[in-house]
Amino acid sequence: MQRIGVFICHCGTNIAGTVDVKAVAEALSHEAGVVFSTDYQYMCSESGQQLMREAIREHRLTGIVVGSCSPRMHEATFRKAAAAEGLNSYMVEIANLREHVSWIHKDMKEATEKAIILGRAAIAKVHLNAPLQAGESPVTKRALVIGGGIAGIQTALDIAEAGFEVDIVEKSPTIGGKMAQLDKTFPTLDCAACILTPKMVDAAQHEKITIYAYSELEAVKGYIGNFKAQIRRKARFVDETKCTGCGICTEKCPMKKAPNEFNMGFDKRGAVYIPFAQAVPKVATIDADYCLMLKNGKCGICSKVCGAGAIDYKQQDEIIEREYGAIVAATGFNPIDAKVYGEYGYGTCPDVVTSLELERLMNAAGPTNGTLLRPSDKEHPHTVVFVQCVGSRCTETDERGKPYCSKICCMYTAKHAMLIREKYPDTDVYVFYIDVRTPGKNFDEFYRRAVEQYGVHYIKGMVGKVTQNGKQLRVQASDLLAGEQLHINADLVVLATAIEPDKTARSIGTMLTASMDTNDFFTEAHPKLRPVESPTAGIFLSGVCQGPKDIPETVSQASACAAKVIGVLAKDKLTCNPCVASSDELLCNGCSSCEKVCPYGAITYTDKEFRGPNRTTLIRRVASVNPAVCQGCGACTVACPSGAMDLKGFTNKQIMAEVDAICK
Amino acid sequence: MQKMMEKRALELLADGTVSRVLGWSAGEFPYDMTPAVFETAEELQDGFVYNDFCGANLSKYLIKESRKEGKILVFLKPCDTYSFNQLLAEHRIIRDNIYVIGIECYGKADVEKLKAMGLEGITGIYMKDGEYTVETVYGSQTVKAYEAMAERCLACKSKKHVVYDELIGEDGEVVTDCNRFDMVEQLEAMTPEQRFAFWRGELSRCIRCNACRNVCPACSCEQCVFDNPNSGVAQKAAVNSFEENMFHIIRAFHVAGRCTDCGECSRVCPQNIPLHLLNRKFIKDMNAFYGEYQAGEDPDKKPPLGTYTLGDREA
Amino acid sequence: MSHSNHATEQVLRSSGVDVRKCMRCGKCTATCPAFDEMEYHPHQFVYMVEKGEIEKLAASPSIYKCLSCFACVDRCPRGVEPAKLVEAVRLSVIRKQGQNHMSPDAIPALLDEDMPQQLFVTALRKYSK
Amino acid sequence: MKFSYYPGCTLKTKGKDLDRYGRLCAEALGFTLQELPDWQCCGAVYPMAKDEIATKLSAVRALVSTRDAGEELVTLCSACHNVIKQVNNDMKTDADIALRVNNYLGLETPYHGETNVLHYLEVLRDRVGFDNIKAAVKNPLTGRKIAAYYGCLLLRPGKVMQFDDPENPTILEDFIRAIGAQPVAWGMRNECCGGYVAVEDKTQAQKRSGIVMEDAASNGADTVITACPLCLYNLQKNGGSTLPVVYFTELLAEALGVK
Amino acid sequence: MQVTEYKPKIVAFCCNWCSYAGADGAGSARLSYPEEVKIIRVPCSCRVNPMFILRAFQRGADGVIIAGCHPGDCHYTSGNYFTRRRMALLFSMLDYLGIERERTRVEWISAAEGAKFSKTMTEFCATVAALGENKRLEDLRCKK
Repeated sequence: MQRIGVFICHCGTNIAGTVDVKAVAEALSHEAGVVFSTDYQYMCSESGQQLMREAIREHRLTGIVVGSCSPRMHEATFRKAAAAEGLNSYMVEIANLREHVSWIHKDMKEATEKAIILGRAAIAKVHLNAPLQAGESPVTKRALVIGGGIAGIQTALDIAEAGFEVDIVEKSPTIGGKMAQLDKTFPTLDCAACILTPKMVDAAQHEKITIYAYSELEAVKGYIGNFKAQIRRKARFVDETKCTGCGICTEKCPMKKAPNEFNMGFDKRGAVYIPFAQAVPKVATIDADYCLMLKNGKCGICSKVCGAGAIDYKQQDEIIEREYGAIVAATGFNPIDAKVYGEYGYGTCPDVVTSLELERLMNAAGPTNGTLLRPSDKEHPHTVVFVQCVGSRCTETDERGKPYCSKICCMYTAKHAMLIREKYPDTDVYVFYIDVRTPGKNFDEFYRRAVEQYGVHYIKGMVGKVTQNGKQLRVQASDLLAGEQLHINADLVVLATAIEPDKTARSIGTMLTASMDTNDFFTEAHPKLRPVESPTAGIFLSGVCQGPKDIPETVSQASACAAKVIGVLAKDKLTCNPCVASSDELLCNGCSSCEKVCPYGAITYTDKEFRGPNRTTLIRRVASVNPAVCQGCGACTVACPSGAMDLKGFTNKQIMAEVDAICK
Repeated sequence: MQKMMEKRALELLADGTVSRVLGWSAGEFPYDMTPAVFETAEELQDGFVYNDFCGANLSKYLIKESRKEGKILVFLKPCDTYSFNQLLAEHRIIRDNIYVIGIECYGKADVEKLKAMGLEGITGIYMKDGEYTVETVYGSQTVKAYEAMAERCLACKSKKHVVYDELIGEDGEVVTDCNRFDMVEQLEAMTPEQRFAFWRGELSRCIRCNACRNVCPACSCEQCVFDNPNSGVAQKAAVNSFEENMFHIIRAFHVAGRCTDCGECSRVCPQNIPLHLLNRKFIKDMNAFYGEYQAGEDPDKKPPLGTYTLGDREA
Repeated sequence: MSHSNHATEQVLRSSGVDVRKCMRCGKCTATCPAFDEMEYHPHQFVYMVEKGEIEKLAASPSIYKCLSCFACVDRCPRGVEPAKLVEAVRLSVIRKQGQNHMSPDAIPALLDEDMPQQLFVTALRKYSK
Repeated sequence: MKFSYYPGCTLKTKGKDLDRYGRLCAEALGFTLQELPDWQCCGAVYPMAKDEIATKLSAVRALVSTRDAGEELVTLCSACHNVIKQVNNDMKTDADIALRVNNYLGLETPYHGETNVLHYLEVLRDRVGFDNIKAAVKNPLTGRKIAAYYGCLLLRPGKVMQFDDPENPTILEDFIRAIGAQPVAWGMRNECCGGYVAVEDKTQAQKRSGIVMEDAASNGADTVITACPLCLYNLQKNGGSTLPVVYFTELLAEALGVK
Repeated sequence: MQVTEYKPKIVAFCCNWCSYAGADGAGSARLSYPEEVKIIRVPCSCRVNPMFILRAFQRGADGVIIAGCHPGDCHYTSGNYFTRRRMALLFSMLDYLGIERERTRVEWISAAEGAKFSKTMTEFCATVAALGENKRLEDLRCKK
């Protein structure tokens, strides 16, 4: 039997003005288990807390009920006071007599009655309270960043600057991501390479950062503070430690038929290659799909010309294992495949390109050395048509497109249109738009400049069909404001294709037990208040893997994400919320119902031996909850048919006791 | 059929594929077919029976049986395979220790219906071409299948085996127009007062014998919440209407999304309470609200209560 | 807006189209092969049905110009299906007595010897009841 | 291989070639087209309205009798194919339409879209296989440049027809290659020729078919092929071009040496 | 003549993060609602077990309302989505058993929606009061 103390706060007249506090304290003093009951002017004050502490000592109280303001205000205060007297914090319950009683009711009699009932409910609960201990777990002071685009680089740099070790895992041979492929960046039009490559070098040179390029995440185990990751270092067939990046092998390689993915396939590269001049790490990679030596054992030229002796045709994939305290997903995006939009002629008409392809066609380091030439005949286009929202903003059931706005297309299309008009004033540029969406600092001004200063023709309407018409493209479109159907003979059509999360995101999300939405974007712990954290503790989100973003937004989110990671790594030990779920192994069926509804992946199963009848042992699969990962929502407790799963601090019996007390 | 099954079982026992056979044997009455485990060829030859009274779903017994030493052979009708799959998805049975023979089924007979037709001294039954031949001590007699078939079989949802190692007889198809929700719809069409009266009329007969729970393949908890004194809701016998309602609502809720609609609950109810109508209500609602879902059909598909979509209907 | 509520409801019901899904991109009109012949274009059908302006649409020759080619239906990113609205408005007209757009008597004059008979069938199906 | 076959009205009269060559080639390629008994005109245009029941019945009757024969239903005329396939989809997915149609027909076993509807071209692609056709060709049409005209009805609505990528189809091009000819790349192959208004508004039909024919010609085609009697008539009559328009079955017959 | 007005007993399960805070907000803004409503704090609406609801009716409640964060705003990201499914099914089942559908309700009330909290509770009370005493799920032993 608990020895319960009841403390009714007047809150000045806030409570006492409507509730007869003395009557409440008196009524509750007769409840079973209550050994002390009193009222006081301000329980939260220093002297109020003192009163409580004395009562705990004097009456050897094992449980406390405070009738006061909302627990959201002062629960922590009273818990601390109880703890100071050696009573477990979780033996304190609050009856909310202010927000839920005195402030909303006027009739003293009724308010007093309600206050007594709420007091009884709190007493009923305290009877079933058990002391709870917040657990602690150690923290490995190292972070893993998955993805080496601008998001991953920025997050890694910020974490490293705070003094913690960071590993970047990047699946391509170089870090840099999509930004490395861009020509200029909006709204300032500075060159992407000029601002990105110094950061890539910083990352490479930082003593706290290790870059595992051409590597992929293989498996992850563990929980916040204590992750164990396996990383597959794919065979480059080039010894990274020996290669100097001189590039002689790439020049001498006789097999020059591999499509150059960095240039969106507009030109070819060798079977041994360095993606681009500023690649980090700047080492060669052999593409096993094309290398003659690897395919049929004949060639070996690169090995002969390599002065450093870095070529190693026998290299194998290597799996390394590392421990981390926090993991950052920065897996980025890709444009969707525009081939599904056959009506725009992509894939059948060579002069229909995507915006990312156009970036390469305009980039000084691209296949045309920065001169805008159309792919079909390398001629300069005189009429260029941009189509916005290709695959964005589609209805949920659309099989070809995405339901969301890709967010960056309006701005980069304005940029493209502007750059073309600036470099080639003899070009007519049309942009077909549904809406022009330019929220962002200096964004709308930028778009207006494209229209007003550069004379880009913005037309409200959509393109319906693009067909090849001799050397030109016939573009059939609507001009909704003029009520016309337009037929434009264009030389180049550029599709602003929707962006989607990288294909690897889904499997990485599964490994991390980080939840994802139906579009494969990572879900944030709270859409407003915790936007850079995954609901799974210790997993953080950086960049477009969480949702479409432009570069400035990506960089700010990357830094915010770093701050959250530093917050974890800076601690030596993590305190866990003790109000977590726990499973009674004797009752658990191991049916996995709870696991399915857990947003945190906190539940795992093990086969355990149990004593059966007649001295037999039975092996049963039972659930166990990792208290460091569980956040205490309780979804599992209802999913569990056997009642094995319960939530500490809000147990089935506690809640039913409150129900009973209220309905009495 | 019985001959083929017995022959195959003997072969599998003999070649050591399995060490035990889970099948049926005659109970107190020849029409009262009871699940039984046979460990030797002799036991099998003596006791094994299969006929159209063998309605019992054997899958639940595998929770215990598949954890024992050696492999066990089990005969599963199409509807039983759904329960089997569901138990598999819930990790309740160990697949490696089980050899499943799927057996064809065209509907089991309800002995009560036969008795009501005046048949006495029933000793056996088999179906051929849409007719049951009922053997009695007074000779055999044929009855139109649909006149004597169990209600649940008349509304059979599937003649397809969703899991098996081998088949005896033919595999069928999912029955798309089984009309199994007709009665639920009729109830839904009533006024709340009529519905309340209907269910009071039914549930007030409940004697809390727990037969429904004990036979149900989804009710396989180590300890039922209603038996657990620490659960706060333990009740051994329903003392009043509330407790009757409580037990059956919570039972239906606990099996919602897991119940394969095998109909065993109603089959075994000594008070003939149509308990399957509670489960079917949940199944029908889940289909209507969240898309078609058949428990046990595809172990990889997420159950309706284990997932959600952003656009779900409001409660 | 309210004067033709009943007509609007009938068109919405008969077409099964949710006009509120339209985001006004105009792709239907951009892709429509009958644009030049139409007074009201596919996107206007969607917008005007939403506004309840069925009478205007019903009185327009546009309802006989749709080629039922389903290009607007397939290419609409929002799944709106404007062609179904055109058909529903046309039906609302020709289902009224004496409102047939084409009668069987008129057909012989339009015939030529190569014309496949499915063409008359469709013409009668589409333009009369 | 045996299929139930729905020829449709036009294939019995003006579109005899489509049918005749289709049957000859089927025989040559080893599959049988069993004409449905007592089929009725499908109506030739799919009634889009949800409250149109009567106009869907004849398609359902054909579907039901195919189901009862335990076969798949093959069509050859694009218009019939479109109507029957779309009505079948209604019966499968629109419970209200299915209920009302079933009530009206009073079938012993209600129909819910169980029948699989195939176009002749799908049989060629998915059952016979273009590689096998290639092997069976006796007179390859080498050197011929052929424009495949899909029109609307085979492809759209793509979700229902499930015939090919509605925006970038390849089935007819693959067919052309199989018979030894060279397919022409052209943009108007899946744009409407205006066939449905050829009675009511000749000018519009002329304009649309003119655009289609001109595109085929300017891309170097020597022949246009189609699976649709409506398109064939309209392109020939109203297209204002001397370019021949023929049924794909005719070319197939030629290539197989059964013409 | 003084007529004793019938007052229903209402149990409101409120999630800690949104609706309980919304109730606090109603208090801070002095937006009154009937005192028949008694709130039980749960971490998330998904903590509410159907057993708790039946228990409340057994012990004499006339109405039970569950309030949680708006869909998409759950503190635990997905809890309220599970609540929505579970309660949609449970309420439909209660209705199927002939128990008045209006005695149970789920509402999404954010921490900022004090006014909505007060309005919802007032309405719910009125609805339940109009139904009268809960007879169909009562347990006479629990009645005084």
